[in-house]
Amino acid sequence: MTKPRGMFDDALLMARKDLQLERRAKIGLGQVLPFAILVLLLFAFALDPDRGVLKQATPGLFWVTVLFSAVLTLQRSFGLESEDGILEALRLTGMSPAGIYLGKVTALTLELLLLEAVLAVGVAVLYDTHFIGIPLLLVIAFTATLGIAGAGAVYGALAARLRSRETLLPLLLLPLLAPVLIAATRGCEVSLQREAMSGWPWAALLGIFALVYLTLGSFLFRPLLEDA
Amino acid sequence: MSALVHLRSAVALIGRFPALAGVDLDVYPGEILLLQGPNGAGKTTLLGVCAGLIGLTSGQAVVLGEDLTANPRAVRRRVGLLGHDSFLYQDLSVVENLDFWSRAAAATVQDGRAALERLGVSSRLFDLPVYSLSAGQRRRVSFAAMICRRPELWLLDEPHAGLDSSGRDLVDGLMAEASASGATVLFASHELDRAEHIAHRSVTISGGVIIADSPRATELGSEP
Amino acid sequence: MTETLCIVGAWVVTFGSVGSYAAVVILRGRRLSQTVPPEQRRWM
Amino acid sequence: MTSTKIESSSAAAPAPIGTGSRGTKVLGATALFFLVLAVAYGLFISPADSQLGNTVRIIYMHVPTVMAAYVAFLITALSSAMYLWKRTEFWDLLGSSGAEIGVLFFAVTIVDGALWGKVTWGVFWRWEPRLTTSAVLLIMYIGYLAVRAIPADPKTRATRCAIIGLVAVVNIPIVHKAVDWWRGLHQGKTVLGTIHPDMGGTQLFAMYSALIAGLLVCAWLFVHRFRAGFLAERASELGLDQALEERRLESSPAAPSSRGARDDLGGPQT
Repeated sequence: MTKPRGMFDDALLMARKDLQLERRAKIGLGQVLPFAILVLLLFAFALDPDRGVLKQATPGLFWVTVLFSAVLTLQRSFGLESEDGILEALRLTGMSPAGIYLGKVTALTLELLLLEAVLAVGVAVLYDTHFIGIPLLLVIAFTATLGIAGAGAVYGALAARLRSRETLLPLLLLPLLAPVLIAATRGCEVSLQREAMSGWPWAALLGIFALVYLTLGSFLFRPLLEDA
Repeated sequence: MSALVHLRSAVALIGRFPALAGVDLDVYPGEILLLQGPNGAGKTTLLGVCAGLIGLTSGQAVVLGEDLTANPRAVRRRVGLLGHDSFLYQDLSVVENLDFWSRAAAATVQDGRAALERLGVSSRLFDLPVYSLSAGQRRRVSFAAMICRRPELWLLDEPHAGLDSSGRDLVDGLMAEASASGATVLFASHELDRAEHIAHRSVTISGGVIIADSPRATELGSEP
Repeated sequence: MTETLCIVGAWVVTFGSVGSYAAVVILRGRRLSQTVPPEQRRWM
Repeated sequence: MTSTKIESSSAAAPAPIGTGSRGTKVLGATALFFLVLAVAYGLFISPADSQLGNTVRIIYMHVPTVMAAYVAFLITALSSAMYLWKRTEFWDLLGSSGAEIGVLFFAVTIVDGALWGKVTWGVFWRWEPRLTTSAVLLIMYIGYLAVRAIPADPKTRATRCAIIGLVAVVNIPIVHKAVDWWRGLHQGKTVLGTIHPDMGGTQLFAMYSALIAGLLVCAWLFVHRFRAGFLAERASELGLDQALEERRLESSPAAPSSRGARDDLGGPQT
C-alpha cells in the first residue's frame, strides 16, 4: 500500500499543485502582477522622470518592487495552506517536510521569475532601460529569486498560522532579504554598465544566500510543520 | 485483545486552555466507538490527539502500537481524519484535489477515483472547483480523500453533519464496512439515535474527561 | 558644544537604557516571585 | 502536575525574593567596579585621541555595547539550535533572554553611533557599514521579539522562536559582506567601532574596562532575565493547574446520562 516516495517526488507534487492553483485562481497573474506594475508607475510619480533620477534608480526600484510582490505572493501561497485544515492534512499524509518545502520554493521561484520577466518589460518601456549584459542579469535574477523564495518560504510558513500574519511577514522577511536587495541591485547596475566593477561577486553572494537558506529551510521545515 | 488506542491521563492544551483534562480511553481493533458529549467537551481535541496532530502536555498515548509522544509521524500516515475543516484546496477541482491527496498519501490516482465513486460523487462535479460545491457534496469529497488512503484507524468528527439522508446511510455503511474489514472507527456525533445504532460502544466526554463508558453487548466484545 | 552634548548624550543613553531595562527585569522578577512557590525559585 | 501547591517549609532557608542570588550580587558588584573605572578613565582621566579627538569617548561606549549585543545574539543562535535538538525549556529561555538583551544593546549601539556621526560628520546618519548592518540586524531581532510576544503554548512559541533565531543568525555574515561591499564602492572604511593600534595606555585601559564592564553587565542581565522568564513560566503553570481543576468541574453538575440536549437532525434509523 505504501510504495516508497522520495523527497523529490513530494516536492514535484507540491510544486505541480501550486502551479495548478495559480492556473485556476490566477491570483498572481490577476492581482500581484498588476500591483507590481502599479508600483512602477508610483515610483515614476514620486521620482521626477525628467531629471534622470528614475533611470539611475531603475535596478533598485525593480528589486524593491519584486520584494513587495514576493511578500504578497508568499502571503497567498501559505495563506491557502493554512486554510481549511490543509496544514493538518499535509501532516497526516506523511509527506517529507523537506519535500513540501522544496516544492513550495520551486513553485514560488517560477511564479516570481515570471513576474520579473514581465516587470523587466515594464521597466524597459516605462523607464527606458536598455538591457545589456544579459547573461549576468539572468544569473542574478535566478539566484536572487531562489534566495527570496527559499528564505521567504520559511517565514511564510511560520507566519501563516499566526493571526497577525499580514503585518508580521514583512517585518520578519524584509530585513532578512536586505542583502539580496543590495546584491541584486548592485549586480544589475554593474550589468547595465553603470559601474565599472565586475558583477559576478554579487551573483556569487546571491548564490551563497540561496544555498544557505535552501539548506536551512530543508532542515527547519520539519519542526516548523510539527510544532510551530 | 490489546487496545488499538490507549490513552492514560491524557492532558492536551489548545493554546493555554486544557481541552483534555486527563482522559483514559481504550479503543479495541475492529470496534466502532461513538464519542458523545456537549459542545466544547473536548471531542475534536481527542480526535486530534489520536491522529497524532495534537501533542500531549502530560499523560500517555499509544495509537496503532506506536507511542504518540515518541513517534507521531508513524501514526499519522496510518490514520484517516475527517474533521470540521474540509482538508481540500478550495480553488482546485474535485479530481485535482483527489489526485493530489491520494498521491500525497502514497496511494494511487485510481484509489482516489474509486473513493469518489464509493462516496457517490457524480462525475459531472469532477471538474468543478471545490468552493462551488454545496456543503454536503464537499463533505463527500473530503470523505473520499480520507478513505482513498485506506486508513487503519478512522477518526470522524461528526461524519453525518451536513449530509442528506442517503449520505448518512452511506456513511453508516462505510463505517460498518471498515469495521468488518478490520479497520477501527472512532467517531464523534450529536445524532445519538443514528450513531448508537451503528456504534458498538459509546463513551461520553465532558469537561475534558471521560464521564461515562457504556458498552453495548453486540457481536464485537469490547473487553477481552 | 555639540561635541560635549553628544558625548555626554551617548553615555547617558547607554547607562539610562541598560539601567532602566535592568530595573524592569528586576521588578518583574520580584513581582513574579510572589506568585511562585518558594521551592521552585531556589537559585543555584 | 499537582505538586505546585505553595507550602512554606520553615526548616530550609527562605527562598530569595526576586531573581537575585549570591552569584548575581558578586557579578553585579564586579560589573559596577569596572563601570566606575570606565567612567573615570573614559570620561575624565584618559586624554583625547590623536585622530578622533574627544569623540573617542563615544567609542568607549559603542564598542562594549556592540560586543555585548553580538555575544547575546550568538547565545540566542546557539540556544535556538540546542532547543531544536534537546527541546528543553532551558534553551528556550536562554535564547529569548539573548534576543531581548541583544536588541537592547544593539539599539543603544545605533544611538551611540549616530551621536558619534553627528560630531564627526555633522549628520546623525551616514551609510557607514557597521551602522547599516546594525540597523538591519536590529529590525530582524525585533521581529523575533514580536513573534515571542504572540500568545501561544510554550512549545509552539519556543519552536517558532528557535527557527527565527537560527534563520536570523546565518544572515549576520551575509549582511556584513553585502553592506561592506556596497559601501566599499563609495568610501573607505571608517574607524567607528575599532580599537586602533596607536591608542595610548590610559585610552586602552578605558576601552578595556568599558569592554569588561559591558560584558559583565550583559552576563548579569542574562541571569536575571533568564530567571524572570523561568518564574513567568512557573506562574503560568500554576494557572494551568487551576484551569485543569476548573475544566474537570465542567462535567460534574450534569448527570452523565442526561440526553436532553441532543440535536439529532435525522430521524431514527429504521
